[in-house]
Amino acid sequence: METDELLLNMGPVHPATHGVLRFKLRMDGEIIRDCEIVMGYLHRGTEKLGEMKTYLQFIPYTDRLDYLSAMPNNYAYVKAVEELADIEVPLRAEYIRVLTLELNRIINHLVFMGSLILDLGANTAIMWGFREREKALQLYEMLCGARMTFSYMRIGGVREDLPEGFIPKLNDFIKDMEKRIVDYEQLINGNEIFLLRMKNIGVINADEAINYGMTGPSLRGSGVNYDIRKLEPYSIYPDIDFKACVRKECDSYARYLVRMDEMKESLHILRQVADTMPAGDIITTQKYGIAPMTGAPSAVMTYFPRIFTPPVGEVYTRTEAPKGELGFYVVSDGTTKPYRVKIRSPSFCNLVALPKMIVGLKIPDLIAAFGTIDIVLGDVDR
Amino acid sequence: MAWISKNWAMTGIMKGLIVTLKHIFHIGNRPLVTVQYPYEKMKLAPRFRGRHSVDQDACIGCGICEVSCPNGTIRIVKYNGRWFPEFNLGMCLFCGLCVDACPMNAIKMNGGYELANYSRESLVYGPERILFKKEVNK
Amino acid sequence: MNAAEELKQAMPAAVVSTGMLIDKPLAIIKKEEILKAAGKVKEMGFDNLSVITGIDYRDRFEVIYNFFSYKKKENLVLKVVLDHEAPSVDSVASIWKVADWLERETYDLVGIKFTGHPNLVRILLPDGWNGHPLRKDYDMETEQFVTMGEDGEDIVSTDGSNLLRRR
Amino acid sequence: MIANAYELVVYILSAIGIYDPINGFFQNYGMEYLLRIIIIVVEIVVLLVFVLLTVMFLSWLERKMFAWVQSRYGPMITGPHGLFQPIADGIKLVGKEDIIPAGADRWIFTLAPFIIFVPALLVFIPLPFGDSLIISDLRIGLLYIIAISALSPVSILLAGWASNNKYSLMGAMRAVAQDISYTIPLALAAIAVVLYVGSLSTVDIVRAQEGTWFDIIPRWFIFVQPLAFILFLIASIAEMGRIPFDFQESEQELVAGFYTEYSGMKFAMYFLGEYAHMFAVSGVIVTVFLGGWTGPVLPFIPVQITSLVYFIIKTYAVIFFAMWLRDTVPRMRIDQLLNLGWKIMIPLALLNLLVTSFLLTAGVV
Repeated sequence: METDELLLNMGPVHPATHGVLRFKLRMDGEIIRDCEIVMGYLHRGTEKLGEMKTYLQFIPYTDRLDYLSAMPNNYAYVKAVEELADIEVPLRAEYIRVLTLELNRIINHLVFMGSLILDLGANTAIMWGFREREKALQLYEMLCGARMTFSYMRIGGVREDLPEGFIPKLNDFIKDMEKRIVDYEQLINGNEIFLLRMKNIGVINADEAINYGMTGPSLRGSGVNYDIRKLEPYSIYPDIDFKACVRKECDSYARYLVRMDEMKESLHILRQVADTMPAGDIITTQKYGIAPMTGAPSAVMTYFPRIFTPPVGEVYTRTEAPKGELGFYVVSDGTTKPYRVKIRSPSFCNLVALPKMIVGLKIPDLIAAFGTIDIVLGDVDR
Repeated sequence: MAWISKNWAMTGIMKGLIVTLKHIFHIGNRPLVTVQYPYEKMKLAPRFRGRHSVDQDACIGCGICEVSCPNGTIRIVKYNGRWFPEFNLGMCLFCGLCVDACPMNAIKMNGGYELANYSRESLVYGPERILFKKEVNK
Repeated sequence: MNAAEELKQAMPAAVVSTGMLIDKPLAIIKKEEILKAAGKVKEMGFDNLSVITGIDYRDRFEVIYNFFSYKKKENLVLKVVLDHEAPSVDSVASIWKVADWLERETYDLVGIKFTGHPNLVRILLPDGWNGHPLRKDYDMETEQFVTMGEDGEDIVSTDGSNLLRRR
Repeated sequence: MIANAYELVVYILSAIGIYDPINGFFQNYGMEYLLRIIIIVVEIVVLLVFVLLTVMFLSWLERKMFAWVQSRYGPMITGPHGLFQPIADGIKLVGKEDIIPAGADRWIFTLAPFIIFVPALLVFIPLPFGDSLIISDLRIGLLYIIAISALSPVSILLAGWASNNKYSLMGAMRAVAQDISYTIPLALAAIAVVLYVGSLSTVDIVRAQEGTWFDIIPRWFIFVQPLAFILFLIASIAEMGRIPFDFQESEQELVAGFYTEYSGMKFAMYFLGEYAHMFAVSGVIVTVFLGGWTGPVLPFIPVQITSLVYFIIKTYAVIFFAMWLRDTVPRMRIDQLLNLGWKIMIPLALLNLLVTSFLLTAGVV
């Protein structure tokens, strides 16, 4: 009997593609023979915008890259500029930064968990994830006034100091979250159907994963003991006790478990940071005339010079964003605007490995493997 | 048989069923958390970055906010013989850079978040809609 | 001795000069030798190609490769300088799979040709887009309209005539 | 002895003394069959109204339970606790534009949603809602139920084929594969009970479950045939097409499966059909394994009313379980589902059948 390959177009509008991504699948019945990824539907030219805006004005645009974890994006960009201009950041500002970064890691992984389980067909976990996320977002709302697009980091520090009653509320959140993680694990981890769907699906071994440019939790799920926070410690991470969560199984389930472990690890970091929060400035006073505006009637205490010109040079910094290695390559030509901003987004590079993972599997496996890579289309298309 | 016992012991599903049952009957601090939005609203944090408002007495119309805005949201217009900013909220990123940049601390962002409207023109908030007068403590 | 100098010792013909990029060793490579140098870099243990950046300096193009080694925990930056007229450089996609997409992206946005790349087509922008946006001489004034054709291909026009308009 | 609902109506009419005059009136014109037809039509209308109300209530209950599990309120605005939400939804769906895709086979596309409602309703005919509350006590009732519920994939296949959409077709093919693999264990599990009872009639099956052991344990077949019950339950949930076995829709993979292209009233028909089928299948589970209408007999209340209440309580318990399961587990993969059906459930059902028939022949039970 003569058979024909089925060309199936998954996306750009499809419930499981987390946005506007398109898979061109060549299928043999339900088995995927070849997968081509078409993207760019959300391309907004962020890198070109970076050349048009001043260093400070670009911060709100970094929020819109990976809109689920805006704070690490803010931080990665700000860190690149600080390294370029050699700015010292006060200790309290670094503590607040790490606090917000780790809180954002929890938020990101909650959404990851929810959307992964939703993609597998169980509808409960996503609402539980969003329930806890809402509490974290309220913390952010208290801190910086926005719930998703924070633009809270400033070059040399942070925008505002911790509000009154923030630390007790954070402690409540940590306590609550610990109980909820137990709920998630009871619902998901041992569930036989979940294991059937996740184990030995989307296997990629360590060497291949590195070669395909995977980073972050997806790579740690393949057994590479690596974490930029450990390897190239930045901010106050050297002083904090935490471990990189690694799993050796290389499959979708391992990638899921790594993220669940990371949530617990982030809670651990949050507790340490909240306990040892030092007093001091929240934005640097040393260079470029950056000074806190004393006696200002407004709650907004920071003041940044309108003309900020870092020296000529170029820098590449990498940070450990929730989705993987987030790097900013910033080139300065000595004017108020960056000459070139290159964003190395984790989602884009993790997605390279997807066709390798799923060839020979079925559509449901594509969705399971795709869910565990954890991408955001704003980050892929930039 | 080993495969069956390994994969179909159903213990994991039982655990999940118990957790969901606890949620159905709200056992052990698992309350309903959503609010009936249009009828019931959540309390906003005091720092919430919503619609702008400009202190009528403090604003000097210097235009620094216009320069600092990354998206070209702000335009300085003449109103009642003085210069005030006009916000095109359709383009606003709600980043708060104008608030930071204002030398007189005249711009505030708080409150209003229900900004949906039927036309793009009505999203342009001129001085007549954003000015407020600060109450002076006697 | 850092990795860049090691590379210079191993391949003196390929490396033009070495230096530092803030805290990362930097080696400027001759454009013809990049594939060989990349192979050597891979042998030296730099298994992760972090990012490929293309920069338009108006008189020249630079392509910058950031490497990281999971074994030695070291960074290395390679830089290739290309002339502005017809920028092209050998592809390293045969060594690092991730370079496939990174080079496509650089081609798409900066317009640098990677010879030997298996599938060098636009990745973020639609096929048929005019110009490469991250070049400094990119025409920012002309608006380009994209619609989807009968078979799902992208149709780009500058006058918007292919847009579906209802009267 | 009242056998079915028709006789029950006749009995009630006679008891209040109006049956004979009416019957005489029709006999004068030589049309006694007309009265029979009228009574049956009334029965069917009552059944239809009951099913529609049940479907509405079920869709409300499903949403409510879903919401409670997820720490939400669910529908709250229309009516007390959103009880009239299904009516609002129905009005909305009827008011929507009815879209027929350009490449679709118009006739089949229009016909398919109506076909799905037919088997879901036909299943109710031999389903005993209570003592003598049955439309018709067929002697092959159980076989009839299994045969009729196997018709629903025909409609799904028609819908999937006529939509001229790859996702719809894949959903339809999955539904057919699933139904074929799961009707067999369903039937085999039911045959074990039939062997035990010696009759295919649903009423006989329920009657065989009356009484108790040691005055405490009801003589339900779930205790006699636990393995058959589990197989029947899993196969029924697969037949209902609900999570973890909802491959015909599988929203995250196939967008909406076979009804991707449907909108408006036709979509609502699938919705109604799904819930009616769910109620019917739960009723069958209750009838075959959970003792049907049987329960403690209360004084002063007619047995018809108590039995109806018992039946509905038990059916809702099964539906509750199905909804509860839906809130908890993810979807399986289609090949895993077929593996489960062919490699585990059918051999187990055959084994169960073998042991049962051996025990029955040996006279142990």
